Amino acid sequence: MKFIGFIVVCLTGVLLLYGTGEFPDWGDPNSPASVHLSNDYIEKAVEQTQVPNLVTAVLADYRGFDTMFETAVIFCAGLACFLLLRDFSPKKERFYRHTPTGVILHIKDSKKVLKTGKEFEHMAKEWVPSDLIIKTICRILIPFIQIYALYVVAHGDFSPGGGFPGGVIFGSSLILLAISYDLKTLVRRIKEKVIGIYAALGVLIYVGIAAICMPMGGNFLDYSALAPLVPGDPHHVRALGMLGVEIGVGIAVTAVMAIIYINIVSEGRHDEGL
Amino acid sequence: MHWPIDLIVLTFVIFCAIAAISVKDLLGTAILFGAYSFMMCLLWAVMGAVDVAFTEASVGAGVSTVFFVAAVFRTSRRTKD
Amino acid sequence: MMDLLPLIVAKYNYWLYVILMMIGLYAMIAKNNLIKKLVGMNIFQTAIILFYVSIGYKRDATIPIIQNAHGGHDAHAAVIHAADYINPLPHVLMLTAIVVSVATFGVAMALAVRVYQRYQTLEEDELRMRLVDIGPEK
Amino acid sequence: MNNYPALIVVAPLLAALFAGLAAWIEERLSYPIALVGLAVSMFSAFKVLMQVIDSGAIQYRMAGWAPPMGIEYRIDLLNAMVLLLVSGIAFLNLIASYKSVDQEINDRAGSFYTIYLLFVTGLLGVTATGDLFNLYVLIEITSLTSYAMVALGDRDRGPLASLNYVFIGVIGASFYLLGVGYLYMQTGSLNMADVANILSGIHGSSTVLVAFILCMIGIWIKMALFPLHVWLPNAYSYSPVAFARIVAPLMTKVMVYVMIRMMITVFGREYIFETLNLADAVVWLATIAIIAGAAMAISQKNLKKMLTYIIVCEIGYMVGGAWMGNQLGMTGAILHILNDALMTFALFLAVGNMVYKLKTVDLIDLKGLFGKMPWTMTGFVLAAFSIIGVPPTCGFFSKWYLILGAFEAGAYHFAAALVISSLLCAVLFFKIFEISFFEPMSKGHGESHASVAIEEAPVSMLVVSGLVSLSLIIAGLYSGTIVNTIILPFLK
Repeated sequence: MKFIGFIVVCLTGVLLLYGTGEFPDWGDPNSPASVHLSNDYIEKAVEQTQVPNLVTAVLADYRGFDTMFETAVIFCAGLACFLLLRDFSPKKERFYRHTPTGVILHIKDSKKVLKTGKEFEHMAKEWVPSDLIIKTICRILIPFIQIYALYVVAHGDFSPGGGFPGGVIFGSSLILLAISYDLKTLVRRIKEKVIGIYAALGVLIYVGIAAICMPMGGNFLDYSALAPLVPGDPHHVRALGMLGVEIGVGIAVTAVMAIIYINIVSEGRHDEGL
Repeated sequence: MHWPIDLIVLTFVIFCAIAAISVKDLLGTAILFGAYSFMMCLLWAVMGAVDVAFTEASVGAGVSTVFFVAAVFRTSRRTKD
Repeated sequence: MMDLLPLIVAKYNYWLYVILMMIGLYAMIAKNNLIKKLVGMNIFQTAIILFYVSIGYKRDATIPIIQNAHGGHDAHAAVIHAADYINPLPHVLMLTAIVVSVATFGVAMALAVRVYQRYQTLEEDELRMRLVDIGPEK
Repeated sequence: MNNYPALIVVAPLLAALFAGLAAWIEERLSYPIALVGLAVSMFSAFKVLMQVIDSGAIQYRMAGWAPPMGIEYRIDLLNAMVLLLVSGIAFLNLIASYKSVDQEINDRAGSFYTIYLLFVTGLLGVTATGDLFNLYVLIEITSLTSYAMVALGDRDRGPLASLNYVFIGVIGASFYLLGVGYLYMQTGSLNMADVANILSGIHGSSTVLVAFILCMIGIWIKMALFPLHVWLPNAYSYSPVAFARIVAPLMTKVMVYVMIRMMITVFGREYIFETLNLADAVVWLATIAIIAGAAMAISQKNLKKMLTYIIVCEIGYMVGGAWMGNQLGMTGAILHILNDALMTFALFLAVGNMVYKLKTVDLIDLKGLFGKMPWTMTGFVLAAFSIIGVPPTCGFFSKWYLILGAFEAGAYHFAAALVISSLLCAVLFFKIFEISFFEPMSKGHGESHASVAIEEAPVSMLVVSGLVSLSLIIAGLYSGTIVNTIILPFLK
């Protein structure tokens, strides 16, 4: 297998190198790629969309249709992870700690459930004493990470960023919560159902904004048709439309990152993780 | 143009890639893979693709690595090659 | 020798992307561990992204964010020269590609966890032996 | 404003999202939502087809931007036909799926329908789009959904088969993406028509050649042409029946469509058949694929697996026809997309009915099935005749065009392979008929041999199965009309 692999890889490499022979030089301003379409985008985008970050303008407007499906891909990944791993059956053995005494109970019967609350506390199998420093620092850090994520989403029109990185950052703040405390804390705070609904809702915001343009008399995704619905300067309607879809992307991505992480780390049981 | 910087980072990228697939511990692979992604994102930032670099920094070096570690936690660190 | 240097400077980026891609492809085909294969897959995909980003690069140009356009209205006045800004289109495409690759990566990790749950191993040769142990399929 | 082209793709996507929401709130709602979404999509596809037949290709600008800058849908006769085919099959299969999803994936039906709709969205988008990169994103949607579904089917082998499918699928999609990158390097555009325009000036370029090879390898991996087919049999036979029924007839055919689209619209027949000299080699490859597919099919002991190898064989027909380099071959290939999708769908519907009752479909389990499930078996026989190529059914006509095309191009080996594989299919299906008709029911079911109780699948599944089997004959009888109104005007 290794030998065959090596041969295949070498063949592919030779083929690709052969193709680079006629490439224009790296960074050549006159290469076809830098001349044909990109000039149009660079020169017209600000005027047409009022968004100075060209990448966002192209991403959410000119090629917004791609981005819609990209969000659908993400949603699909979340759903796939849920379908593949989610396991609703209760785990066979469980550990509880009696809070006042610190005695640890190991229950092997899957039917017996202790009521957790003041007296008993659920415990992960590979439980480690919680670290005060890590917990405190993460507790301070998480709000700032989240604010930053919101900024990245909202300011995507003007600076690098946008719905996707913003959503990922927000999602990683949730993951940080799960790592620094434990998975139960995250799952208790944000119910699985809520995450699932948000994942679908985020994509729905995108597709919904795009679809409303059709009854308003425009093509699919044509934000300019939304002008009667939006208060303020009608020139900015495209920028506002983009902001709307970016928020949708952000919500969907946040939720999906949380879904994937929770399902992988707990093997779909949502009880204990890293 | 900063082609020396570019070249150095590229060398690092290739080094990290080879190390990531040849190290005999999957947790090590995870970390090297994160380093690889980060170097890659540096490279893209040098090339002016700030949005791509930003996304890669949060995805490749961030969330992907976390997924990776989570999966290794639930499977095993052992690898034969 | 003096002719070679400009050629290398002009093309080395493309060659290095080919090398990275070969590394990734080799790992996907020849490695025995499934997670290693996944790493190979990701290296393969990032190499392609590197290739696209290289296409977009333009000498003496800056990042594709139009300067002095924050005000909005007076932006029309300033003339925008296309040669000053890097081509944004490959960046857009690659944002999408990164998203697709992380989605695939997540699903693949979930699958790897499932495989491990069932067979307690991620090595391909051991998996093949386990499959023989299960016997013919139903 | 005419928004039907967008609705074809957007309706299932919206339905998928609502079904996804409903899965969390009220699971029973997801099925009707899915039905409505696919019905709207099918209706729009029908409208668009009529419009295209009347007044030529439709262009629809996404977000209202003119083509090279924005993404456009360009729907011509070929597109419109495949769109109607995909949405129709998806809709019919959804009707048939209600019971089998209940049986197989009872607790997560809502999520199943969501994935199903996303898969259909992907297929429809791949078919409708006129943009090279958009095609890649949509291919990824179809792949990602299939990865999930394959892993859901067989508990033991599904995840592993799916993981191998992921590796191969990613290689295929990435090769395609690289090919698009090489094309973009040389042309600076991603719109198919625009790229074709620019390409006609730079046919000699080595970069274009590499781009072409990469795109083709990528698409071939996705469509499972013979040496690259290894992922298909496992992936399709391990997925849940409700999904296998749609992925088997549609996925590969849509990829064949993509290949034909790349050949005709993007690179152009001139480039492929005059500048490049690869056509003969590819026809040989297709010949080998046909023989190998048929030979592997005949050695299988499981009905599902056997049918998947028949798909591999049929891919060979279409690839060979498309690369024949003449009008007849291309006509045959396009007609075979339609016919093969219908035949495979009919076969898998019948298999689905069997699985619903029998659980396993090894050939030994089929003993006495004619007595037990007469209607299912009638549908199966019709579909089998069509695959073999018995005259009134549609399979005959496309094979006829393919053979004529092969003779015109002088590719006698391809014609011979076609005939041989038809014979092999005949042997294989008659073996099944023999087992299921003449051999008595296996013991252990606690029934006497004298009176075999008829135990049919639910009515919804039977009706769909019957309809599709009948459509095989109707499509056969109207082949001439289809060729004259859709395929020949398209190829002009």
